[in-house]
Amino acid sequence: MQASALLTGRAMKCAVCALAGIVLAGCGDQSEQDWRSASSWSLTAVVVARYWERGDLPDTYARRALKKISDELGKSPLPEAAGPVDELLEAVELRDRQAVRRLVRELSPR
Amino acid sequence: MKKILGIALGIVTSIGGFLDAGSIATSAQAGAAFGYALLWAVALGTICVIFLVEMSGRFAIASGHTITDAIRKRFGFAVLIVPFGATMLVNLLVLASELGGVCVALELATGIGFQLWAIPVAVALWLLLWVATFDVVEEGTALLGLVTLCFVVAVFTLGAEPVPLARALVVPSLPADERAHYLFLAVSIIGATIAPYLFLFYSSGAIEDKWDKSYLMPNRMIATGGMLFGAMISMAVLVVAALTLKPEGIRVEGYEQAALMLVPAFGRWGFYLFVVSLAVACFGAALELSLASAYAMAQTFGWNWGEDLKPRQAARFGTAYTAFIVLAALIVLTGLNPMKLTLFSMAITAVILPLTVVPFLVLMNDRRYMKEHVNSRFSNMIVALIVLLAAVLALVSIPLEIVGSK
Amino acid sequence: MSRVIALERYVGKPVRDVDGRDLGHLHEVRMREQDGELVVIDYLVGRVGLLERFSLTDFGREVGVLFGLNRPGGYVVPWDAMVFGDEGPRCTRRAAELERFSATPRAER
Amino acid sequence: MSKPKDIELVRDVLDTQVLGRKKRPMGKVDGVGLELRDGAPPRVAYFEIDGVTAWRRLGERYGRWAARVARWWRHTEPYRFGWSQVRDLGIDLEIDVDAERTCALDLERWLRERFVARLPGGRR
Repeated sequence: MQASALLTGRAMKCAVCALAGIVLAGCGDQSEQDWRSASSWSLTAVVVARYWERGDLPDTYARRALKKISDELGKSPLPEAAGPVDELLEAVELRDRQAVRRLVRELSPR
Repeated sequence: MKKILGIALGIVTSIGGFLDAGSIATSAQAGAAFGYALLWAVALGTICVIFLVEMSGRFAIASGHTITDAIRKRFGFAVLIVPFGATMLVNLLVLASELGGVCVALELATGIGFQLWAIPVAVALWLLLWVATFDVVEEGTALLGLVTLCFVVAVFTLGAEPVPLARALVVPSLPADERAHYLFLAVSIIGATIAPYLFLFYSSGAIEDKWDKSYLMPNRMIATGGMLFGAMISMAVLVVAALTLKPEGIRVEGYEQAALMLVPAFGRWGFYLFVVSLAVACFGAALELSLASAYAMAQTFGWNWGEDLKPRQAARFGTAYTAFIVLAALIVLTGLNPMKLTLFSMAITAVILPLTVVPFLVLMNDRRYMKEHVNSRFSNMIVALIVLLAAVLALVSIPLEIVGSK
Repeated sequence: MSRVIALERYVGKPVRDVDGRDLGHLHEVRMREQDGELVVIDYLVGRVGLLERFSLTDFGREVGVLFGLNRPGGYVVPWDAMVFGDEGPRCTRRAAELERFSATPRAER
Repeated sequence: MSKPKDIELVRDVLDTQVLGRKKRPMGKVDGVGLELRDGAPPRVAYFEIDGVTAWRRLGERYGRWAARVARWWRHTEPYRFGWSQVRDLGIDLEIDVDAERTCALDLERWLRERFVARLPGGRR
């Protein structure tokens, strides 16, 4: 369980970095907006989780926000990015602060 | 003494009209995407709206007419119907945005989807207009609106550096990247700042309160002070978003993301402060907007109007805002993304601005209405330039934004 | 013999003279009270429609210049020289016989 | 109270707010009936308050639509008044008439009975 979480966490970290890289490099014109938006939603998930873990956000909001982000990412050019968000969502639903803290640490881009 | 109280009240009430879904959404997006860079747009819009609000008060004082009334008399029904129709359409979209803002705030607080709130919020809004008197409505929302000052407090808590802030306020800049989106946001900000309902509403209020010549000076102070006060808050929203959301790489596409912006400043309180600010500002704006639209209808067709009249005494007036609220609630029920709806409504506002502002400017220079109180050439130029600039930019950037977001 | 017309439908409509020359648009009807009745004196027909309605004050003229409308002026058509038919108002005299006016900003009334 | 002797009809009267007794708003001057006479200058036969007349100024088609809509509240004829009823002409035009008794308020009365009175607080 822990190992798999770690694994997908790493996958997401890579995804986020890749996204940011692609956005910075400024790839295809039409999809640029979509990439930007996807990267922004992924980063939002990390921030929501971080604030929630500190106790700064109510549970209902954190759950709904993560759910929405997961949906948004599912529609994005990188649907894989939704996976780690679902994981965060699961941890928030279980109110497992430690798991959230760990995931956030792994996901935070440098 | 009474007048000083009136001025203070005028300044406070103008926040109700100034900070609304439009300002919050556009400022939050601009700050998150471009940092301080778009502060000049808020400044430009504010200068223009100060002039316009002062003019509409002066017009009411000098001529005894409301603006809609005078446009019809001066230019005729066939000419009035164009700006009237356009303003009504935009007012409806903006009212839907404001209702949407209240509903989203409730969703953020309770976790119940915003569409489910559309009907309860619309009923609450309608009931207030239906049974309460104008003073209660105006002063109540104004006092509650003071909660939005938390954004200003946050700017200080977060320690914004004043020099780059001041520079962005005065010097417009064009980013290397995403120019189309930047222009679209600039236009939306100007549209959110110069809302036509704001000065139409203001002139109706001046007529209802029977302002005479002795109000020329207080009018100037209320217009300047009130609009600056409101501008300060929407600038604060932009700065806070630039300080807290931009470094995280968050671009605001939904209110869920904007809701995070006060957390770094106030912790757990930050979230609730945002939610309450959003709800109060949008609800206040929705009240004013429903009234302003009903005023415009009554003044176009010559009906009885006035918030202090009981619905029985002004049945057409009451029916007008009722219908308006129902239509706006239906738009919210369709489930359109409230933030997208808000942004587009604001950009369209910028497009139609010249339709109301140009005839109004002509009136402001007509000695038969204004006597010795006609506009100076300087204020004509300022307002005409800003409004035309905004409209042209809007016409260019709206199609680009639509293409870009597809 | 008399008939009643809906005047508002003729306001802003183009007016031609007896030779079919375009005089401009009907934009004002000047009246005077006589024995408790309101009676027409003459009609103002302008080259630029809406001229009277967009009172040409300083700013109005500035806008006019910008849009190339700055040719204020028109004709004064006496009450007995205007016919209101189905196809619009028509002047029964030649343009050259009509008095001209220029729409300079009038003094306050 | 003042009634000017010289009037520019379009500028001073058309589209002006009409008030009845006690300054009760009745509508706008939407139309003017002009009586053309043989051998005498035309005179004002009546001023008219009627939404249908106003819409007709945009075109015949709009007038027909407006007339169809107005039939819902059984409004069939315009309210007309003469120059002799005018008591004051300035920013507004005041006439010596009890507004409530005229057909200018057909829609107002219809909405009051059919709509406002049936809602909570509408009877006060």
